[in-house]
Amino acid sequence: MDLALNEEQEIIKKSAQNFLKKECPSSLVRELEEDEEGYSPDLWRKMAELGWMGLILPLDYGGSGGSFLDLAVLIEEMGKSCAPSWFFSTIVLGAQTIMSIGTEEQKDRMLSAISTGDSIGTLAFIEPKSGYEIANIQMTSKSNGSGSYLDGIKLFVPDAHIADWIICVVRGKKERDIDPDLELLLIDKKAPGISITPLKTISGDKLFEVKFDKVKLSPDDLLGNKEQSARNFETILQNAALAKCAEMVGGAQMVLDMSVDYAKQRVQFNSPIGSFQAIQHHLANMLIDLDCSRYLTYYAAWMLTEGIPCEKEVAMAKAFTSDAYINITTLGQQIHGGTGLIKEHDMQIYFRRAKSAALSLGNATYQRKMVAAHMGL
Amino acid sequence: MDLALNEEQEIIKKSAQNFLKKECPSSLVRELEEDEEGYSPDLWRKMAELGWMGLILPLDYGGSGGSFLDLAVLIEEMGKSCAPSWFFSTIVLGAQTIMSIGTEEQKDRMLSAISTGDSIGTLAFIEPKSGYEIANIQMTSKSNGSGSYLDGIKLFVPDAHIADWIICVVRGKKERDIDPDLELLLIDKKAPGISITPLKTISGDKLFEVKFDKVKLSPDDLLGNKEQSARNFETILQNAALAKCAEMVGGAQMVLDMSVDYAKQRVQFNSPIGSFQAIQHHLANMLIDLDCSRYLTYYAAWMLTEGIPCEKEVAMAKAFTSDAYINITTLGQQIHGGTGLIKEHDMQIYFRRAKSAALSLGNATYQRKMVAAHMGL
Amino acid sequence: MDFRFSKEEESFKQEVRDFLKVEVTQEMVDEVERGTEIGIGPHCWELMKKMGKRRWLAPAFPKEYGGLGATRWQQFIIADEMTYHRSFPLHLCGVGIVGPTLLQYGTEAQKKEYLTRIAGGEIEFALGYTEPEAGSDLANVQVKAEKKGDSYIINGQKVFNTGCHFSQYVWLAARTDPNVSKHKGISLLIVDMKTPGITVRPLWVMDDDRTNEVFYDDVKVPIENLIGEENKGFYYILTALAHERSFPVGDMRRTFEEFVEYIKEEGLGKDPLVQQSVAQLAIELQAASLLAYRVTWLTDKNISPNWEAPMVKVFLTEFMRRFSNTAIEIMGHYGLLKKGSKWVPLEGRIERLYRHAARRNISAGTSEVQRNTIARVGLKLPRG
Amino acid sequence: MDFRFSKEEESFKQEVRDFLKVEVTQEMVDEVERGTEIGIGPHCWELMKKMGKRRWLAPAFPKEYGGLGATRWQQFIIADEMTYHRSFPLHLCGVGIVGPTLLQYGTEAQKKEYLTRIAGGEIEFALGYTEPEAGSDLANVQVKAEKKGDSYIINGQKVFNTGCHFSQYVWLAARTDPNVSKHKGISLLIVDMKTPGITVRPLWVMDDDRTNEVFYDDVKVPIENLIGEENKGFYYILTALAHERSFPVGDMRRTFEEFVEYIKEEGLGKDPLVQQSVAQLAIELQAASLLAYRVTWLTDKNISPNWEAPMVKVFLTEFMRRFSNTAIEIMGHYGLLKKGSKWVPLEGRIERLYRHAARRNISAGTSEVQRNTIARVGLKLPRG
Repeated sequence: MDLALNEEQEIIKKSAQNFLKKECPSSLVRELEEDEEGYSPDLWRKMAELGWMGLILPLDYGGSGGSFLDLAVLIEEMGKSCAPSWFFSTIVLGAQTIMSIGTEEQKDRMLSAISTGDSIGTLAFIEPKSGYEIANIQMTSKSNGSGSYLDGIKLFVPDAHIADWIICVVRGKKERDIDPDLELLLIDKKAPGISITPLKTISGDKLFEVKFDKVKLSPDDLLGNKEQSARNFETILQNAALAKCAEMVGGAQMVLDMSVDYAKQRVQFNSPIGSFQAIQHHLANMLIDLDCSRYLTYYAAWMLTEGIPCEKEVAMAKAFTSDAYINITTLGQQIHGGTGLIKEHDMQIYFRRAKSAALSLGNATYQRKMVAAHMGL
Repeated sequence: MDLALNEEQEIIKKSAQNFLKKECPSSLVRELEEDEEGYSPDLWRKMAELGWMGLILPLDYGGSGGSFLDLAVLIEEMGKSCAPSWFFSTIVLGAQTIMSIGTEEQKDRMLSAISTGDSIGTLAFIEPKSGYEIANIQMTSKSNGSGSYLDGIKLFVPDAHIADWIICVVRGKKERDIDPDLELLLIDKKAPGISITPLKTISGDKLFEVKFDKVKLSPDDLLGNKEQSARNFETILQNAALAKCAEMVGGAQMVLDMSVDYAKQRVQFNSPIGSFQAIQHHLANMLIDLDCSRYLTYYAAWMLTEGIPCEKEVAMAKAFTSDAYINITTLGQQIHGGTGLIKEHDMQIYFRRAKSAALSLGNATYQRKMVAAHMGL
Repeated sequence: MDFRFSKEEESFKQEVRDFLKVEVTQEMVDEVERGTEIGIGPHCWELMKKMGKRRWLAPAFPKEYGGLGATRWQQFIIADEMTYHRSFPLHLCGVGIVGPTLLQYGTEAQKKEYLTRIAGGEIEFALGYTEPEAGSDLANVQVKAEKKGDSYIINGQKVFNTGCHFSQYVWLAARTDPNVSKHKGISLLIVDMKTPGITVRPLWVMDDDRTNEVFYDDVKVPIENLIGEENKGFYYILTALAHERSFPVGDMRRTFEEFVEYIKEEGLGKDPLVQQSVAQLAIELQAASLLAYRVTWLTDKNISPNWEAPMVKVFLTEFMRRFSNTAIEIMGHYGLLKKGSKWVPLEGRIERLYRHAARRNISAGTSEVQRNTIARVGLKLPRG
Repeated sequence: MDFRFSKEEESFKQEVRDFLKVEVTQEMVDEVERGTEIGIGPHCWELMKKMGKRRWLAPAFPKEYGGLGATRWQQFIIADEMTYHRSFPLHLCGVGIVGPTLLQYGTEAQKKEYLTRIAGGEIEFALGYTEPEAGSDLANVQVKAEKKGDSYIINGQKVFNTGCHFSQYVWLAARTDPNVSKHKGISLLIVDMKTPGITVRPLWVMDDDRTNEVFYDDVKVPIENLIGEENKGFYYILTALAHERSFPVGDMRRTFEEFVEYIKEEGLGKDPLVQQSVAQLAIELQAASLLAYRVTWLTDKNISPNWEAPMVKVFLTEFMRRFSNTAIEIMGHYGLLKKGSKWVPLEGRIERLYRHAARRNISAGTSEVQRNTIARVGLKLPRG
């Protein structure tokens, strides 16, 4: 057994750390959050130049064929510095889906442009009445005299404003004996009939309502062949949930580091507050929560990398880490006292984002249901 | 508003305290627990002489017509000293049921003897497959040529070994449009066909399997008239759950008192451990849990006394107090360290009994379901 | 034991409710819900004046100073109803802290000058206690007040002095004697916010509220603005804290009711997991109410709730945290939406509560400090 | 990163498993599950000897002393499989503490006298640290060892010295110098339990285990039984603690598996509330395993897991508490039944665990002490 990162992963980690420290300071995070657009083409281009977009893309498409563990290491660092979500939308939600179920033609068409940073995309999935249950997806393509079209609303679509394309998950037409019967459509964001409305969230994430108003579909829009798309989509979402765990572990690590520093420096009643047992126990609890989250996440990421079935382990990681990140940021906030509540301070950024991340891609309750199902309950 | 006990209640409290301190020291509690029989006729007689059996019985039957609040005050004191469960079985489960649904004839026959301490009884309700759900009761009286009889097993029946009579809850014969359709039978424990087997439990409570083997029934055995029995039984159980809350509040108070004393006396690292913040915060959390339990319990007991419908409030009290008592005894044990683990110490008696009390008469999960139902969820 | 309000109290409650039904408008609620972003806005000043007329603003003040000489239960009823109707932005420092302290220690002139105006809803005070190095350790005040002639000259920096951008006065703790132990050299002063030399810099809080850094640069305060005796300020502060201990749960009750309605409408209440969580919250809210009753009951009997009030503080603010955390999980992604966003449920109140609760567990004494007090005062445990 | 055992380790694991399948009988498990009530009973002594023959009892000892010179992973595998098969009653003090300390600080004569017998399953040591006034504050040892001629004379009282009723020797911490600071005057001695003047009085624990009070009345111990240098005992104790840090989770894994089977059989697993609780426990158990792997991984790399091991200790023992608490709620009244009772499920293991877990959160360092260590060592926070 070996619980350490390998050499390449250490390099990814180090270089991401250095890059983000310089190019993505918290001042930029704050600025992007407050800006409605919230997009820095410059930062995006630099990330692409470092090869981040291509990290897990196959060599054939200009990628470097990295593993899921490599990706997790990079995303953990992004989580540490609250890097913007474009990478997650385009790569974790978008490119992974295309890699997993796209046809050769679609991969050819999409992946090279993604790996150079020239193409940005996202995934649209949740509907007004669906919650996070795939089975509740109602939107479906319709036909009239002049062909197929799409009508309806998708919610909480990340980064739709800068996306060039949107993978839209719709219900199939019950032609097949698959439950749930899903189709994934790869739609050009410029297609007539698409309109987006920004949603304001606790985390400052750029989430959107995407409205499809008689958006014409061509047969090419169907991502992959039908059999694959339905079977793989749940796995794609769970992989994304695991990537979210890595992001949360990074954020939690940063919160713990900040809190320890603060507890050592802040003096009240003539002692650093870090010498008070209540604060020490808060910090010990944070470290326990963090380490459990980290190893549950690494373990599942390693299994995924090795091709070992790990649906249960991914669900375990996401359930635990979601709760842990809430606990860690809550205690971090408590330790920082008034100082950490002020918008000028970084602590509150993590506090708000934790709630959003914990809920994203299946909250703890949802994931525990998954675990129970995999246990045969 | 007035949150204090009234004068009579203060007297009940004080006299119970004095009596139990003298007559029911923890040495006796321990002795009765370890003894298979676990019964002290002497203690029972003295309790009767003090008028405890008759406290809530009507004046007509030699009782003193006290309120549920009066009863709660007495039971809280009994909880403090871990007094044996006979009182609870005979009065809270037995006499209350008879008072609530018995016919005049049955009241005449039973209550006076109960109030003088000359009659001991219990209630049999749970079955092997029923859990704590009334709706799952399967046992029912059957008929053959020579009349009705009862066959089957009841479990977790308290104090069946010393009971003169058992109120046995069975399913009715669907003659009526009531759900669940229940009949309560008042059965002489000496009736041929009844056999009992002791069960060993965490708390040392005297619980039994009671087996009914073709036990003959006469029409007189039916407690009350049928309409009443079904309607009132759920309420009777919930009232008993509230009495259990009072018992838990008493126990929790004692655990807190013991823990505070110990924390002040026990010196480690040259300081009383009660000066360490971790211990202080444990104790503060215990006090918060205790006070919430106490006022939720008093509030519901007051409503019951005033005749204000309080099904929801009783369920609230039992749900909260059950969890709180577990938390309080867990922390109490932790504060006492190794000392409190030893059988010679009283701490561990409360720890074991808390788990049993929390589960009795509807655990926290069950009661929260009740609360939700009363909220219209 | 009796958990009922008396007939008189019930009818007083109805009177307050009827008043609020008429007076509380949507605009006022909007203003209130922006919290200390604006503090007391125009609609609130108007309501305060109307309440002042009815002597409900500072009901505990004696009648001669615009109060009602009200009982603790009447005060509780007003506060509870006001918060339930979302008609109050914050705790009023003039009513809750300045008034009682002046009544006990103020000069006749001070009482005349301030009390009636406070009770009439004309003026408000900001609390001027906290400093960068004096948070939980309140006695560590560094801001100096040097006596020169008939003035004190104030210099130094305060932080998290929330009311300073909308109050007419600040109730300032300043060090008047640097040569004694730190609890013994602090004095309380009333400072007019218009005095030259005061700079107020906004600090924006995570929950979109505003607080302030306040810089004092040779600020001249007349010596008649000293409260009570010089160097006894810390003692007065502690005494005032004992006055400031009513914890109405009206606002949480209201928000919880609305949340329960929401989950019923959305059909979420059938889920057994939701039922468990929501029932647990209902129980805790009930417990918080009962603990709050106890505090009022004790103060009504002239018993100082020295540890019972901290218990309400910590239990209620931690309830806020659990409530908002659980409610957002139940509402799913919608729960993350902020007020003003398309698709936002319940006007974003619960989303905001999640951010606000973090603050409430810190301000006015952290949960850790409250637990210390419960342990040391309530259980008489020794100091470390 | 690689979470797999190597091929060699896998086959070693299989070997251990095959051995246990043959050797572990129901009688042995019954004996083991009576815990320290009997300690090492006849079946256990037999198994220990058989393991000793295979050099698996003290696998870390060098080959010359009956060990295997095994890797940390091999040691982990043995411990994990043994506990999974319920074939071990307790942590062996001879193997875990005495052996490593003697190897590092013992004289040649001591090594020869004890190590091979320990590794062969012939003798066991009881830990003799705790005293009435020395619990968490271990350095506060009062039992005296006075040097007289070629002996130490021991006087005083120990408590919670669990192994003393079934071990041949006690590994005693005693004060040899009362005139220096308390950490600096303690020595470690090997005391033969047969020495005159030792009185062992049983203390029965809530979980039906046994521990002891031990009274030393002019007990004469040869000076050659001193470990290392006089007055360095506290230092050796701390070093030995660092050896004693393998946390197999095999027993919890086994009991949890059986519990999950039970709820499936009883049809309880369809309840969404049960699903949530049981899934959460499964996740925590997984986390505990991973934290335990980390400790082994670190020690395998010769890194002392100074705070990582305390983390496993506190997480695992608190898991025991949550597991037994939740499982009993799920099992309902049946969960309250004790082993031997009619109707008892799972042989009462979970009921006993509820009582046992309380102890496990206290013995070998309370959860509070573990958190102190995590904070002070792991996060380098200052002492209070």
